[in-house]
Amino acid sequence: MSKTESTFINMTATLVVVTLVAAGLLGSVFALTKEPIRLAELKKKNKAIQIVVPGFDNEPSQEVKSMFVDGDSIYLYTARKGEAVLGTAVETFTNKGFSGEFKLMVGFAPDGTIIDIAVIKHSETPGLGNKMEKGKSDFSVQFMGKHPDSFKLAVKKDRGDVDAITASTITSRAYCDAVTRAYEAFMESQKEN
Amino acid sequence: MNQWKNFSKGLLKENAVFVLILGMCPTLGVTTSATNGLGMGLATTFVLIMSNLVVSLVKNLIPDKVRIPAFIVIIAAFVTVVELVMKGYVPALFDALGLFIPLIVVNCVVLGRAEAFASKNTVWSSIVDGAGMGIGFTMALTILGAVRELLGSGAFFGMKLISGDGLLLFILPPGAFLALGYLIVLANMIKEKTS
Amino acid sequence: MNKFIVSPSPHAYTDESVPKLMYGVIISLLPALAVSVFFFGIGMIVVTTVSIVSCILFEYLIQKYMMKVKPTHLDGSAMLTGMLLAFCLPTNIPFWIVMIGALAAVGIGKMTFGGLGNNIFNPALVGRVFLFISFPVAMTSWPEVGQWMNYTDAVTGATPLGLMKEGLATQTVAEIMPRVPSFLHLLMGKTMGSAGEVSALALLLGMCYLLYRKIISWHIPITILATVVVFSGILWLANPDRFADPLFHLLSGGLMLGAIYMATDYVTSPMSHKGMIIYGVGIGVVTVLIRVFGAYPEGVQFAILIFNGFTPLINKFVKPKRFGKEVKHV
Amino acid sequence: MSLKTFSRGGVHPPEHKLSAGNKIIELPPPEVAVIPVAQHLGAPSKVLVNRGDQVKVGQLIAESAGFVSSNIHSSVSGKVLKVDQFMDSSGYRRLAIQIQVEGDQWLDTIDRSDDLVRNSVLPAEDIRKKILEAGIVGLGGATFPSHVKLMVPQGKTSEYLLINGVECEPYLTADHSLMMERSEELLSGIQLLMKGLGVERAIIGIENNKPDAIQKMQQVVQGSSVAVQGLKVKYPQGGEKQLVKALLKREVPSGGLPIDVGVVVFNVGTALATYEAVMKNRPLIDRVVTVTGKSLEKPSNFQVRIGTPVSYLIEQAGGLPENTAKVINGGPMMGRALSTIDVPVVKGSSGILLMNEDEARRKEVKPCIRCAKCVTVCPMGLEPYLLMTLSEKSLYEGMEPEKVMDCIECGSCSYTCPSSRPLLDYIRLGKGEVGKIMRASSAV
Amino acid sequence: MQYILIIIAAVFVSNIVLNQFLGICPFIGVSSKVETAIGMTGAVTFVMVIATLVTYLIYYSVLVPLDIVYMRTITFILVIASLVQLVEIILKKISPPLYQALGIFLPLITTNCAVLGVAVLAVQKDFSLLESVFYATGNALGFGLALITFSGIREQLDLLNVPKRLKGVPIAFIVAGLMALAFMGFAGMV
Amino acid sequence: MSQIIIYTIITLVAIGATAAIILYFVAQKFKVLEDPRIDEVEAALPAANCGGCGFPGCHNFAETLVKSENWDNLFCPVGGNETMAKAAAILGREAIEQAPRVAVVRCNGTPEFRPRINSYDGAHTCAIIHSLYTGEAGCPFGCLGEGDCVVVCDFDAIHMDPDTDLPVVIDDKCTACGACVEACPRDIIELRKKNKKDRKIFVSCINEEKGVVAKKNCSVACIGCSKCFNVCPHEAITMENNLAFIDSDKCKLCRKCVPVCPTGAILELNFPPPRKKEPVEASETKTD
Ligand SMILES: Cc1cc2nc3c(=O)[nH]c(=O)nc-3n(C[C@H](O)[C@H](O)[C@H](O)COP(=O)(O)O)c2cc1C
Ligand SMILES: Cc1cc2nc3c(=O)[nH]c(=O)nc-3n(C[C@H](O)[C@H](O)[C@H](O)COP(=O)(O)O)c2cc1C
Ligand SMILES: Cc1cc2nc3c(=O)[nH]c(=O)nc-3n(C[C@H](O)[C@H](O)[C@H](O)COP(=O)(O)O)c2cc1C
Ligand SMILES: Cc1cc2nc3c(=O)[nH]c(=O)nc-3n(C[C@H](O)[C@H](O)[C@H](O)CO)c2cc1C
Ligand code: SF4
Ligand code: SF4
Ligand code: SF4
Ligand code: SF4
Ligand code: FES
Repeated sequence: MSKTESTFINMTATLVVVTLVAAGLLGSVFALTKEPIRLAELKKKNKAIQIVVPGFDNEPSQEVKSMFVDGDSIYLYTARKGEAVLGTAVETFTNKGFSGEFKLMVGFAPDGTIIDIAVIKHSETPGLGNKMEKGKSDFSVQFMGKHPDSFKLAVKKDRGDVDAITASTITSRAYCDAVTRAYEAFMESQKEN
Repeated sequence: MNQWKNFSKGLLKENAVFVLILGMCPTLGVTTSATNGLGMGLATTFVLIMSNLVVSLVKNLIPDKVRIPAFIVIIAAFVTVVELVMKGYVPALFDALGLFIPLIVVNCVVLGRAEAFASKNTVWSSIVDGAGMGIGFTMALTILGAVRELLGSGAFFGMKLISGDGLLLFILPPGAFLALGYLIVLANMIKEKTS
Repeated sequence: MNKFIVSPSPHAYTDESVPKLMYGVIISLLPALAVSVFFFGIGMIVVTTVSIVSCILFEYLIQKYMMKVKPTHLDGSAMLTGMLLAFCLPTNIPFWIVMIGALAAVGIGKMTFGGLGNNIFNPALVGRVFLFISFPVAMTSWPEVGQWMNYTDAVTGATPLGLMKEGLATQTVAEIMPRVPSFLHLLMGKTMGSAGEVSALALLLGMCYLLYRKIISWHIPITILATVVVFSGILWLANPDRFADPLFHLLSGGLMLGAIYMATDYVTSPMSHKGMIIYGVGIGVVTVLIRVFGAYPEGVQFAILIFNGFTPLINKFVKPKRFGKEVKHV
Repeated sequence: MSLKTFSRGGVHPPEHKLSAGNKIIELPPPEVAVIPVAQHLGAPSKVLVNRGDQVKVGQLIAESAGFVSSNIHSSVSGKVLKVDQFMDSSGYRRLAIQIQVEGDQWLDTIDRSDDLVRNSVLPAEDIRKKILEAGIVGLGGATFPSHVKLMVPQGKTSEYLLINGVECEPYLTADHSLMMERSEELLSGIQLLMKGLGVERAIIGIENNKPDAIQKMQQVVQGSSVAVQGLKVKYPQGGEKQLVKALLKREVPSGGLPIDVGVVVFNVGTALATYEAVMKNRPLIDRVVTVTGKSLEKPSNFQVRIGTPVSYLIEQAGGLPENTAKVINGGPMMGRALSTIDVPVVKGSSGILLMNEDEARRKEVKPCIRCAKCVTVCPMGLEPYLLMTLSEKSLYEGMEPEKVMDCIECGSCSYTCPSSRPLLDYIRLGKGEVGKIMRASSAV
Repeated sequence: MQYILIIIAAVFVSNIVLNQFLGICPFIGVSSKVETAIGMTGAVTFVMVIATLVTYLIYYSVLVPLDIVYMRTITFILVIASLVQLVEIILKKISPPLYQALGIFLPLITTNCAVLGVAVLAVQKDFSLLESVFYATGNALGFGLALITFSGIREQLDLLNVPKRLKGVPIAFIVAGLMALAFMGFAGMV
Repeated sequence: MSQIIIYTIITLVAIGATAAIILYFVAQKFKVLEDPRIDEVEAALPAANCGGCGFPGCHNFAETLVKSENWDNLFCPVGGNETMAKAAAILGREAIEQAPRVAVVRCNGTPEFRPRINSYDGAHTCAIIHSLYTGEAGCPFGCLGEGDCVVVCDFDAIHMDPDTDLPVVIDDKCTACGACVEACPRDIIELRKKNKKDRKIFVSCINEEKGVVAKKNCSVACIGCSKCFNVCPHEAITMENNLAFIDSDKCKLCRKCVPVCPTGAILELNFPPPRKKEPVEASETKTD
């Protein structure tokens, strides 16, 4: 087979054909993977919600409200079991972390008590800041079942009630900041209701 | 050509990472753990094999002057396929590898093999070459990942071997450079010994 | 017939030698060592001994068995590296961490580059930052002064700079100042911090000795200290609530140790006086920037390492003032 | 009087001026003299005598072979034994005239009396001619033909004559003793040089470790337009660029000569030789040489004939000590180690220094610790450590932009290096190679 | 202020090479001479800014409206590759001196993941157009800072006695590691 | 769904085609003339433009390949040897076949034959000594023994023999690159024809001084007596400046000259054991 010559027509045609085929292939793969991707993302979110407000049987990720605070969005997902509202999962953020922004999911019972908190995304230092993740230290446990009205959401150094992670006051502070923001958003939404 | 030789050269003698020093960004960027290194390596291997395959198939159809853009499109298409599939089926890995998945496109190893090898060799040789290079790359990434994980957090493929934290440095950027630097020395020594 | 020695000129040499210079620096560090032992007791002794011994040992082992060259472990440079490494560690740090630091200092920082004279970065600082990043908890819990017999079990507290960084998150400088040690204590060394950095006075004494023996020139230490004073002074004048005063910056943390002993390390600092001044100003500025705006309370170690990296460029572009202007030959 | 010095760099090695204050002793001629034809910078002279010829003291035996070259006169009387290759201090063989000394017969034209002759009436031109004829070259070490320096190139003007009485090399005292014992003649010589050069002002620079010489010269110059300036002791103040800087605060440009800043520098010995040549018709046939060394019995200042074997001088100073390991022609900083003492004194020999094994051996070379001491002491503002490395790695192209050609080879850098690095050895090599490259490129 | 912060963050705090691991191949490859490093920096700055600008526009004016953002990678690389070649051809013709200074580095940039990486990151971070431009500039400068400093160090290392086995690439990585270590000092500054 | 596929196709094709068309026309318009071989070589390169070769891009590497004489430090890590061979083929750089040569050290002044009269204590390079002194021994032509030649050899083919203080060439390793010839300040090393079994005969001395003088400094010096010149049947020997020289291209290895040399300055190496008395033990005999 002889090599195709580099004429203008050939070149353009080749490129067009190649892109055409590539695009066709991509389009089909996209079509095939679209659903799994959507599901995977949904699952991720639901999983996080599941942790912080366990026991729901609806699709909280469909019952979403968003709120624009401090230059970013907070999402509130309502979790129900049957008709009863189990609680609200609030996807919140802070940009005061040691390595910039991180995102938490905070579960509030209808009265505002913190059910549980999960970390969705962060880039804090492994071994230090990442101890805020569940299971890596007891840090997040101390928030469970506390009500922000009585449990001051600030580290002890700042005269709050939170025990900071050792040598990670910055992360701990940012964590409190995110939870506070979630709580405020939650209260805001309660007011609207 | 002897296919075994063709395949095995990528493992050590012409190892993309340790010897040719190509594709450094993913090598350093994703190897915080052995698992990530393995994942990235496999993704790259897939792209390598597929693009080598396709390029060697169409090599004579493509005029010389546009071969580079054409190859890039082919490679980019496979990268996007990997991206989509990963996102759909192994989202955790996708999150961990992040930006470095799309960047497979610009990994010199991939384009380099397409150009230097696949565009001049038969389909079968090209596949073997791609597999060899890819597996060599994967091996290197996995080793680097394992070393960093072991030193940095005392774990191996996610299994905690020692309690405590390890030398955090190795999980952080400086550790990546240092570990790779010393591993290259080691690889060179092994290469010298074997040859 | 006599068999004469022939050699090119010159035929006379100074008495100065590398070991003499190195041991000179070590002597100048003794006052600071004494002060630290006085305040930190046994911890200081253990950390310093372990550090010095490990540095010398690692240097010997690496040279003998890996590089296969004649070991030069006793020329004083390894001892000095060990001593300075110890001086910038907390005195309650477990000895095995000190050994890892010594390995990083000598192994990565020095021998990887080929040993004395070839390294780009200050070995002691490489060791220290290596530990700082690897063991942030151990490296940032400082023993309170006066616990002579306590080693790793010493009660810990915060350094003046730590208090400042911590406090500024919620308070003003005026509110924090009562909690930090008085300037007199900072001068004497009655404060928390790395082993050898606490007493500004002892370190200044050492500097005088180094200057007198002409081991170092004034250019680097004085420019760094002056830059820190000027820069922090400007910030302080602009907003005394947010920024601590220059004297506080001058006397606290590792500034003195860094400026006098670590930035002046021959191998890693510029060769010309002009270059030294640029280097000093740079270190001063980056130190204050990190202290004031960065995440870490102290920035000297990073500032020096960063400028170690710039040193080759400085050497390339900043030349000593040559004698005589260039003339065009016709 | 306030002391001056040059601003950049410099070192202060121990002075060891053992022979200071010792009177100049005039040595009788040797039995056999060997007079090389290349004793100066520039073209070797053309030999005028043949084997068997009879010569007198002061007779021209080799003539100048170009503009930058010099006449050579017989320093002894007797029979020419051989015109052949003789070993010089480097061990290489060079052309020289060997004379069997017979008696001490001088040319009649030479005025051998000690009378001081003042106030020459000769015009400048004749002074220069006499200097040329007498074969005077710089006695400060460089042996550059002096008549060339007196011809100010077109477009340049000379304002000052500087007389180099610094003698900054440790051990050497030849210039010192000249200033002490021949000060009147020296002044006369200086005035002749001023006239030959057409300048109104002259300054004698003397380092403060010779206070008696400063005082003596100050007395002598009273009432003349010659000034004396004391200088802080610092090596290499005697280097002409440093001297110009110290005395006049002028910097000779890179690659330039003192005349570029309106200055000409002469050594005191050269000034004295000028006096002898112009006023007494006596060519350059002898010079003062310091013979010194810690183990030497009698460190001395000798006035010796050119061509006298070094071994003869050492004999006169008490003989070669047992422990001699190195014999240096010149001072410890710039002198040349001799490979044998069977070589003659030449116009450029200012001293013979004997060293024992301990002093002579260099210390073990260690890696450069980048202490910048060599940079600090380099009087030319160079970076010796860098130049050495470049030379060591044969990166000669990189040395030219680093101004290696400005190096005056003073040795301050090697002297001061705590790692005992042979900085100047390599820099000199580099200078040679860069010189070759430059010549090759300018030839194209 | 916000723009300045973007630049400072990109240059020092999360330096593209030392912290984000992008553009390592040219960082190792063309860093043996300071002069080359300076030229490369110029070229990277030029291309990175233009590429980010163009890809940004394509992303928001074509891919987003058509809902085909998954095509990001393939369109970006196509655009960047063509752009680089275009710039190269034009530069070679209209300004040979500039081509000599910058142009020779251009082909290298096509496969430099820093350019693609920054283009992708700029859209990932939801920057505005102007912010993207500053972001690209900052990253280019950060690349330059790292590259030029590094080349200075490597030039010096050439004159020193690095052990034979470590010479060249290994020592380069170790130096890079130590530089990254030093640059960690800027953490948290922005 | 299919709508997305269509958009995809349209967008990509549009971008691709536009890019191609623009590039094509711009390329036409802004064409610059260059050595066409550069393009040819570039075509043979992998076009990865990775910088692995140390050059900014394949084009530059190609340009350097075309322009430079010496390829020692030029290598494309992506393409490897194959690519380099191809590039060489394009440029017609078939290695020029030459009679194989080998470096030979022409000095036999071991301390035994050439007494040391000084002890040198300066920087240890031959170049520096040569520029200032004759060296530790009196011969101004002899080997200085500091091994400048050893340092420059990239192939470890030459080393100093501590017993003789002379460099020894390992014939098998020597590539005749000439680096040592270049480095020796005294021009002692010569590249000579490589004979079978590495046999060689040469005058191991380059002293041009008169016989007496030369002999005084070194007992195995060539004294210029012309005995070898007279005995050589193949006119391989020339006499110049008191020195005999054997041209390796003319020498037929007959060995007639060896025994006639009164000082033993002519060495024969790697021959079967001699019938007569072995001449001077030579340093190079070790290379067997
Ligand atoms: C490599 C390294 C990573 C760090 N990462 C974090 C982190 O992720 N979160 C954090 O809050 N502090 C982090 N720090 C900051 C220090 O641990 C420091 O102690 C902190 O500034 C405040 O100290 P404190 O918590 O003891 O008051 C890090 C320090 C280092 C050296
Ligand atoms: C090539 C050359 C040309 C010189 N030309 C002159 C000259 O025209 N006028 C002058 O006063 N000196 C001239 N000199 C002499 C120098 O000024 C100086 O005396 C000589 O180089 C020795 O100085 P040193 O002992 O400090 O090295 C010349 C020297 C050299 C090497
Ligand atoms: C480092 C150095 C030191 C010198 N020291 C002296 C000195 O002490 N006395 C002196 O007369 N010339 C000294 N010279 C030579 C002078 O530079 C200069 O050549 C001389 O004074 C010119 O005078 P002349 O031509 O009469 O010799 C020295 C040169 C150098 C390079
Ligand atoms: C004035 C002076 C300061 C020094 N400072 C240090 C230092 O900060 N850290 C260190 O490891 N070595 C230091 N040294 C010792 C020595 O230079 C060091 O081990 C080299 O950097 C190793 O190549 C110093 C030496 C001197 C003379
Ligand atoms: S470099 Fe030259 S001028 Fe400078 S100190 Fe050394 S010898 Fe003297
Ligand atoms: S004095 Fe010696 S050790 Fe110091 S910088 Fe110069 S060469 Fe290096
Ligand atoms: S330098 Fe070259 S010619 Fe000389 S011995 Fe080595 S390989 Fe042979
Ligand atoms: S052969 Fe030449 S370069 Fe080699 S050691 Fe002898 S003199 Fe030196
Ligand atoms: S992989 Fe990033 S530049 Fe090569």
